Amino acid sequence: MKKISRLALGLAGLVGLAAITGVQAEEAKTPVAGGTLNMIAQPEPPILMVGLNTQGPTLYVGGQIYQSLLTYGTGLEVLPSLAKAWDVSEDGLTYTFTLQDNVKWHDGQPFTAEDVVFTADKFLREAHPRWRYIANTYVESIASPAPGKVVFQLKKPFSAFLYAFELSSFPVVPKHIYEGTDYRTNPANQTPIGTGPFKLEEWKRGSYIHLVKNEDYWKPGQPYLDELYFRIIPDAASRAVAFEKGAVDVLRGGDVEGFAVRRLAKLDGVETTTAGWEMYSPVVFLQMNTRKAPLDEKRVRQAVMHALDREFIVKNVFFGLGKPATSPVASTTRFHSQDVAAYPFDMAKAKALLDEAGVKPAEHTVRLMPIPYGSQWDRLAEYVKQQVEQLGFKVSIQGVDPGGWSQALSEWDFDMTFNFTYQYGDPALGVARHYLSANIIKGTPFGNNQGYSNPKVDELLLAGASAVSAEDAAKAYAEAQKILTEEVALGWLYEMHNVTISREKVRNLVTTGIGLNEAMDEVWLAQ
Amino acid sequence: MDKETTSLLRVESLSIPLPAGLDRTYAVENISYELNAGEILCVVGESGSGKSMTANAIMGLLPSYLKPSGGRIVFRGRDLLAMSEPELERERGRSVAMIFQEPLSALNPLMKVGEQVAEVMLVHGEGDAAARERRVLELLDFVGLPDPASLRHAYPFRLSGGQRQRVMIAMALALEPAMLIADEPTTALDVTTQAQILELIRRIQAAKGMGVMFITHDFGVVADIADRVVVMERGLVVEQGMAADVLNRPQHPYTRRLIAAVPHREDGADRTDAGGETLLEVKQLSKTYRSGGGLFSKARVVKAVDDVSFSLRRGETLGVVGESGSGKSTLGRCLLKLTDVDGGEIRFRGRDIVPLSPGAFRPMRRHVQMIFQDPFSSLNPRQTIGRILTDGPVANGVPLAEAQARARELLGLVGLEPSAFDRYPHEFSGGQRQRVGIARALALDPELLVADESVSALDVSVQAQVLELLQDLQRKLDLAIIFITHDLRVAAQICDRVAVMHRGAIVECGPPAQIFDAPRHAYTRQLIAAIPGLAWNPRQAVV
Amino acid sequence: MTFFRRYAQHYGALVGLAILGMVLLLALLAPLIYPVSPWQGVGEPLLGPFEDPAFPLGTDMLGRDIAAGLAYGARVSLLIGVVSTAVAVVIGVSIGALAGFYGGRIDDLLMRFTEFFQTIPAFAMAIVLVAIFNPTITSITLAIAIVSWPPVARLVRGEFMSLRSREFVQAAVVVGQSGPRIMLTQILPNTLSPIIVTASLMVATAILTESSLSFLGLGDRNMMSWGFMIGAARTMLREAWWMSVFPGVAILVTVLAINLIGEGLNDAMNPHLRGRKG
Amino acid sequence: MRPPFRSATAGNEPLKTLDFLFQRLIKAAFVVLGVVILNFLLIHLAPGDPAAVMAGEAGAGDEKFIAQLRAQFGLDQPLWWQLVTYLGNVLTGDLGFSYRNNVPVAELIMERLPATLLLTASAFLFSLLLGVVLGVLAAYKRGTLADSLIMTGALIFYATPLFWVALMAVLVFSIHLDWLPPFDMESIGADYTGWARFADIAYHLILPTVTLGLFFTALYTRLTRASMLEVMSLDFVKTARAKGVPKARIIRRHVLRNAVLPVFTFASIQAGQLVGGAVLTETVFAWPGIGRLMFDALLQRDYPVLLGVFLVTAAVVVTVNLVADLLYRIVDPRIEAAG
Repeated sequence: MKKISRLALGLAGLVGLAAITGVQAEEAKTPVAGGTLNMIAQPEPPILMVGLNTQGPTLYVGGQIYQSLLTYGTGLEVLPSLAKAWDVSEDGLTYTFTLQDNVKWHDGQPFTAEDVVFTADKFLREAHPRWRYIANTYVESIASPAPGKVVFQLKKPFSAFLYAFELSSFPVVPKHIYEGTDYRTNPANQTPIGTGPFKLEEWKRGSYIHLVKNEDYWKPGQPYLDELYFRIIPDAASRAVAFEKGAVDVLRGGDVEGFAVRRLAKLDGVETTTAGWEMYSPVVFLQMNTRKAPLDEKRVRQAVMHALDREFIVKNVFFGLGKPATSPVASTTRFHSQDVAAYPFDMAKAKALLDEAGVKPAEHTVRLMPIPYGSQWDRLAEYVKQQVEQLGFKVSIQGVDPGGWSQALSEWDFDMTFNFTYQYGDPALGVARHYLSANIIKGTPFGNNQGYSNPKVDELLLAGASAVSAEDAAKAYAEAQKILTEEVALGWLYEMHNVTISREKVRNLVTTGIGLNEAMDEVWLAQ
Repeated sequence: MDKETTSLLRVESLSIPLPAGLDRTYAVENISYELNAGEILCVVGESGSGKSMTANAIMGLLPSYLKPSGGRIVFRGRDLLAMSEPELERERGRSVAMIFQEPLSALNPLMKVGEQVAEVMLVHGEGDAAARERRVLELLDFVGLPDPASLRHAYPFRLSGGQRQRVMIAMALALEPAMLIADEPTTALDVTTQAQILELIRRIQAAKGMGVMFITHDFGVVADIADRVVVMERGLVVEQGMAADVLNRPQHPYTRRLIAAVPHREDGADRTDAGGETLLEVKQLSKTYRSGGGLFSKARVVKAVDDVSFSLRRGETLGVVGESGSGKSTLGRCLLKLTDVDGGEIRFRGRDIVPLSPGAFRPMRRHVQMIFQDPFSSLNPRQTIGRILTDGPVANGVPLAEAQARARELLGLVGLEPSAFDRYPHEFSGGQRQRVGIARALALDPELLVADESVSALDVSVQAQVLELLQDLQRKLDLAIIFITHDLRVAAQICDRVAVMHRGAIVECGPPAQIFDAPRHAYTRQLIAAIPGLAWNPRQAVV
Repeated sequence: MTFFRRYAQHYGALVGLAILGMVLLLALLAPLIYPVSPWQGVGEPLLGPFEDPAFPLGTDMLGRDIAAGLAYGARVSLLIGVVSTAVAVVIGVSIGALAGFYGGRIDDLLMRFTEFFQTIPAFAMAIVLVAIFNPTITSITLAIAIVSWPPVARLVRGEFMSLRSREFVQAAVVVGQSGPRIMLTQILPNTLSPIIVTASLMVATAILTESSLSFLGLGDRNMMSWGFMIGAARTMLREAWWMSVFPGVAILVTVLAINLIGEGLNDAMNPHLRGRKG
Repeated sequence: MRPPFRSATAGNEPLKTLDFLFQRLIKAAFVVLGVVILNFLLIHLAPGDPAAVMAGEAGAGDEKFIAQLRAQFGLDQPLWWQLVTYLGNVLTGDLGFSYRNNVPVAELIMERLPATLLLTASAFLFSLLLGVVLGVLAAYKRGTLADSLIMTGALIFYATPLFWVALMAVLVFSIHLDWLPPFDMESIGADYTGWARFADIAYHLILPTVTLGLFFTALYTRLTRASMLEVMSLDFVKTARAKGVPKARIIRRHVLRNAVLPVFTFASIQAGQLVGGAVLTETVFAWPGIGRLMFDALLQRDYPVLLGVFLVTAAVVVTVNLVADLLYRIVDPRIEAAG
């Protein structure tokens, strides 16, 4: 196996976090087997079957049980997982994967190419919305011409296709368990069977999820750890205490609130890193419903952008854990462009834009629906309300719970709300979905819910996705970014920096661009 | 005569001040009397006379806000007021015992009666457990309780009022105290039970030679048991002396007034020709109460009114007499349709009102009115007297101004000042309130009045005035009155006819002379025999 | 002795009245003392108490004045407390009065209905109502009212049952007054004292409930309330204690004051208890 | 003839108890049914479509997917039919399937119920015992410094928000003093058994119990004191004094039982309210109980779980009240005869 060197992102410097860099290279000599790693699953996942649920905690825990064909480095380089090698034809239409040998499912059955074909052609096509879109749009056929080989034949080139085999997009599921069953109600969902380094031992709901070492794991001598505990601690302050008291060894980004991160990072024997989120690179945005007056007016949206001090947001609302976003494509991923419309904090300009548009803000009451993911998001809403009210609008915050938020957004019943998007390594996978007019559909909170529609943008995004060469893709995406920012399709606020906090004794914790979702087969505990 | 040897208890110039802000400064003021061994001393007075206060002072049971300011209470040569609490505790129960008015609330509801009796001995370190148990059986038997062996394991709520009072007496007797204080011990009891308890007290007093201080408001009771009498009025002792003297030759005007007011059958006062046409006819009326019961156990069925028939003419007064639980009040409620009726007819002016719906009966209500028992709860404390008197007429369609004018008129009729119109009930005394209650009933110009124990809660002097008022009004207004009472003496004094009720049925009905002089039913005889002070005729006292 | 003199004898009740008076004054004068919205950041974020004399109680993470928050929060807490109690009292009195006055089947029916509400833990029910109907000041007030009325209904029912058999009520029946009229003019005025005492304690409970809801994130996001301030500050409890301590103390003191007033009212309205207190 | 007195054995009291039990069971079942129907209607009439929420959580979903979810959970049926089906299932012990967790609701609840029962029961006992002891002490020492201190403390805790106490308790006892664990029900991964496990759980139980119980302790202290003072003013206490019974014995033998009974009754009625408080306590202390389960289910619009929790809570509350009533009949002899 090729060792992956950590990529330290200088972003951490913004908050004075000590990113762990090459320091470990000298210490990380010989891994020691044994030990228990304590983590937190927050919120408690509803299910561990990654194919049916792709929420953060499901991936975090399920990533130790299920694996995908490929994984990605912190620089988004494509790396092997269940596929040890891959080959792309010149025309970009045929993708051939060679699978690892001697892989077994947790129930002892051998892992074969048939499992992959079943996963791609049947299971995920039915159960996984993002894969369904890719499969139905681009894939002609999926087949296994020989044992250990899987071939995807595409209808047309898709530049992002190699990025579609990450854990959350393409977890491989066992055919012998799911074929011919109702996937959602299959009892095996409660006793997940994967190929990963750890197996589910016990799930005490409301309390903890206990995983134990998979003795038959396909990487010889691995994993090093004996047991993993994912604790359920519903209160953020309690989670911070849990880490301090040594009850847990690892905090994932979002486990504790920004303010606590600062404090915990300063403790002795604690390491922090912002690495391990490159694949996702979440970007937070203000979603303004372009169907509703006055937000249907481009200049109003521009005015709002000028009224928001994004430096202030990063510094005071999120305690420095991020950096202002300037474009729909995160600066950490491919095809990010700097040549975009910029919106510096400028109240005078904002008011001027309103005057220019002839909008009388006092006549409008704007509903602002905060995303119910914790107190920092509430603060964000309060800040935005405060700023937008200074423009003269009346802003009313609608408190909602996750169910209510998800529904209101899915039904387009909102004026303004917040959301964030995962990039999934390529704009075609994580970014384009928010802007394509074809994606103006009800029923999901992660589509083009604001109703933004521009044929030119549609064209550019599709061109980028189908480009065979990276240069062509970059060009199309750069132009799309320019238009999107100028029209304020979404109000990009900032790029989230998720900080992983861990004890020093935990080695090799973050090794890839999917961070803690990566199978922890290389993690070991120093004595 | 050497007082120190014969007197058991001497109260000397005792004064107990009341907290500031009340209508008088002393609960009792400078009172003196004594109790000799082996006699029954009755302390008699109306409510608020301070008669119970001295008893509590003797026992050291005054509430914390009342402290004697002067005087002594000398018991067997020692001043009780000067004793410390532990010293008093040793005396209480051992040498002085006390029984109270309400036998139910005076017993601990969660402790078996035997245990409560034994406790007296226990806390005074008397005997061992077995000896105490024997003594309890003995005592329960002595006070005339049935089946002591199982009764001592019963809780107080299972006992009747009389039985509870017997338990209290047994408790008081446990250590054979030299003195027994009985604070209105029979007031809450029925007349027949009262007679038994009085008999018991007399018997034990004689047997044990105790000094008994008996507090009562009833001169009939005094006549029955007292050796000597102390009369109290508003915290002062106004007269004391031998029972025969005080009863028959009262000296103080207050005592005279009280004795004059004691109800008694006026000889030869029966009005046989009373009334005219028949106003009310009740036929085979019955009312049954059911309680409890279910799938597994039988319901308790009580026939409160059982096949009752009678009739009443205009201008006539019918007395309904009975003990508690006899159904006399239920009968009254039935007549006013305050409760459902199970069977029979109530013909008012020839029309049966039983089948009428509440709505259909409401217009007729004005013809049948009621005077209630408790002058304190029968007037809405949040309404002025004027409002109370006009509510009825207004509800019956009389214009407000007219109703108000009539109300002022009525106030004069019942002997109240016109200024009462704008005042609230709490500003009036019990007797005055009862007058308001009468005025309220009259405001609707009724033809029939039902008076349910309407004078029972009043002090005897007030009682006499109200009875006089009622009789006076009846004559003026040609009213028919149904007078419900437990007190045969009152019924005898004012009724044209008396019906005796027992367990829901009228066992006997007739003019007072017949009922008193030739009772036919055994129960009637029992009832008459139990009248306190039967042998004493207050009308013959030198008043 | 008059009601007021009896009340004034209760030392704690006077203190309670004084405190509540101050809180009320603060609530009323909030817009005068702090003309800027309490949501507006006005200073450096996270100033400690007395770090800047302009913000004696410090500022929060967005630079909002804690003192201004307290003043405006008093309005919300008192408003929700009083209005929800008023609604609960109206519901409770109606149901309790009907059940207690008419008895029988109506009583059975209404009391079973009341039991449905009493069996579900009040706070759990409030959470569900607020969450399902989205947290706004109206839904919070109504939710608190809906979970608070059953004790009132039971109290009023008991009072009505006992008063119904009182002679002055019988007298009203006898003189021909109609049922509803008797309930309104004869019985209800006589149940007011226990209702007022209960209501005063319910205001206190309602304030606590509102703060607990806010703590769980179920407060009205447009209303600055004490519970909201604690909820927002609690994750920073250890870093910025003043953000949660001051609103916490505000709740404690206000609820305490109202409880004291309730006790004083109880003693003053039930004169038979007189002499018990030292 | 009337029996000399109403003897305990002569009447049909045992049958009365049976009747009582029977009537109370029917009533209890009726109340639980009512609670279920009430909540069912409330939840289903409220805005918020569980299918849309589920679809949203699944990451995406088109109309077809939502329709499929609706059909799968029977949400496409008319409301009354859903109610009838639900009630029918409940009667057979089937509480439905969690929308979100894909497990039977009964399983989910049974897994979490013991923790809540443990927490609420210990908080109940703690608050009742301490409250009664303090209340009795305050009444006994009325007017002294001890009385003032106890009652001031009670007044303060009666006015302090529960969550606030919880936060402060963690801050002081777990973080600064490091005496008690701030969360969890037991040491996870320690695999204690027998007494060691019992001790471990008890150790973890202390903070949540005290926090949850403090408000109720304050309440019961106040109630007990008031009740004691009231009973002390009753006639039979005067009788006891007239018998020469010393004060301490009067309190112990006469006042205590009479005074504490109503407090116990009130407490048993209030027992259900502890579950409401448990939502807060379980949140702060990461206690794996149904309070938290309810809150999570609510936020995720997982209606079968929400309904199930209410059903179970109502059943538990009703059972507690029933048991309390039965005990009361044993402790207070008057009740039995009153029927």
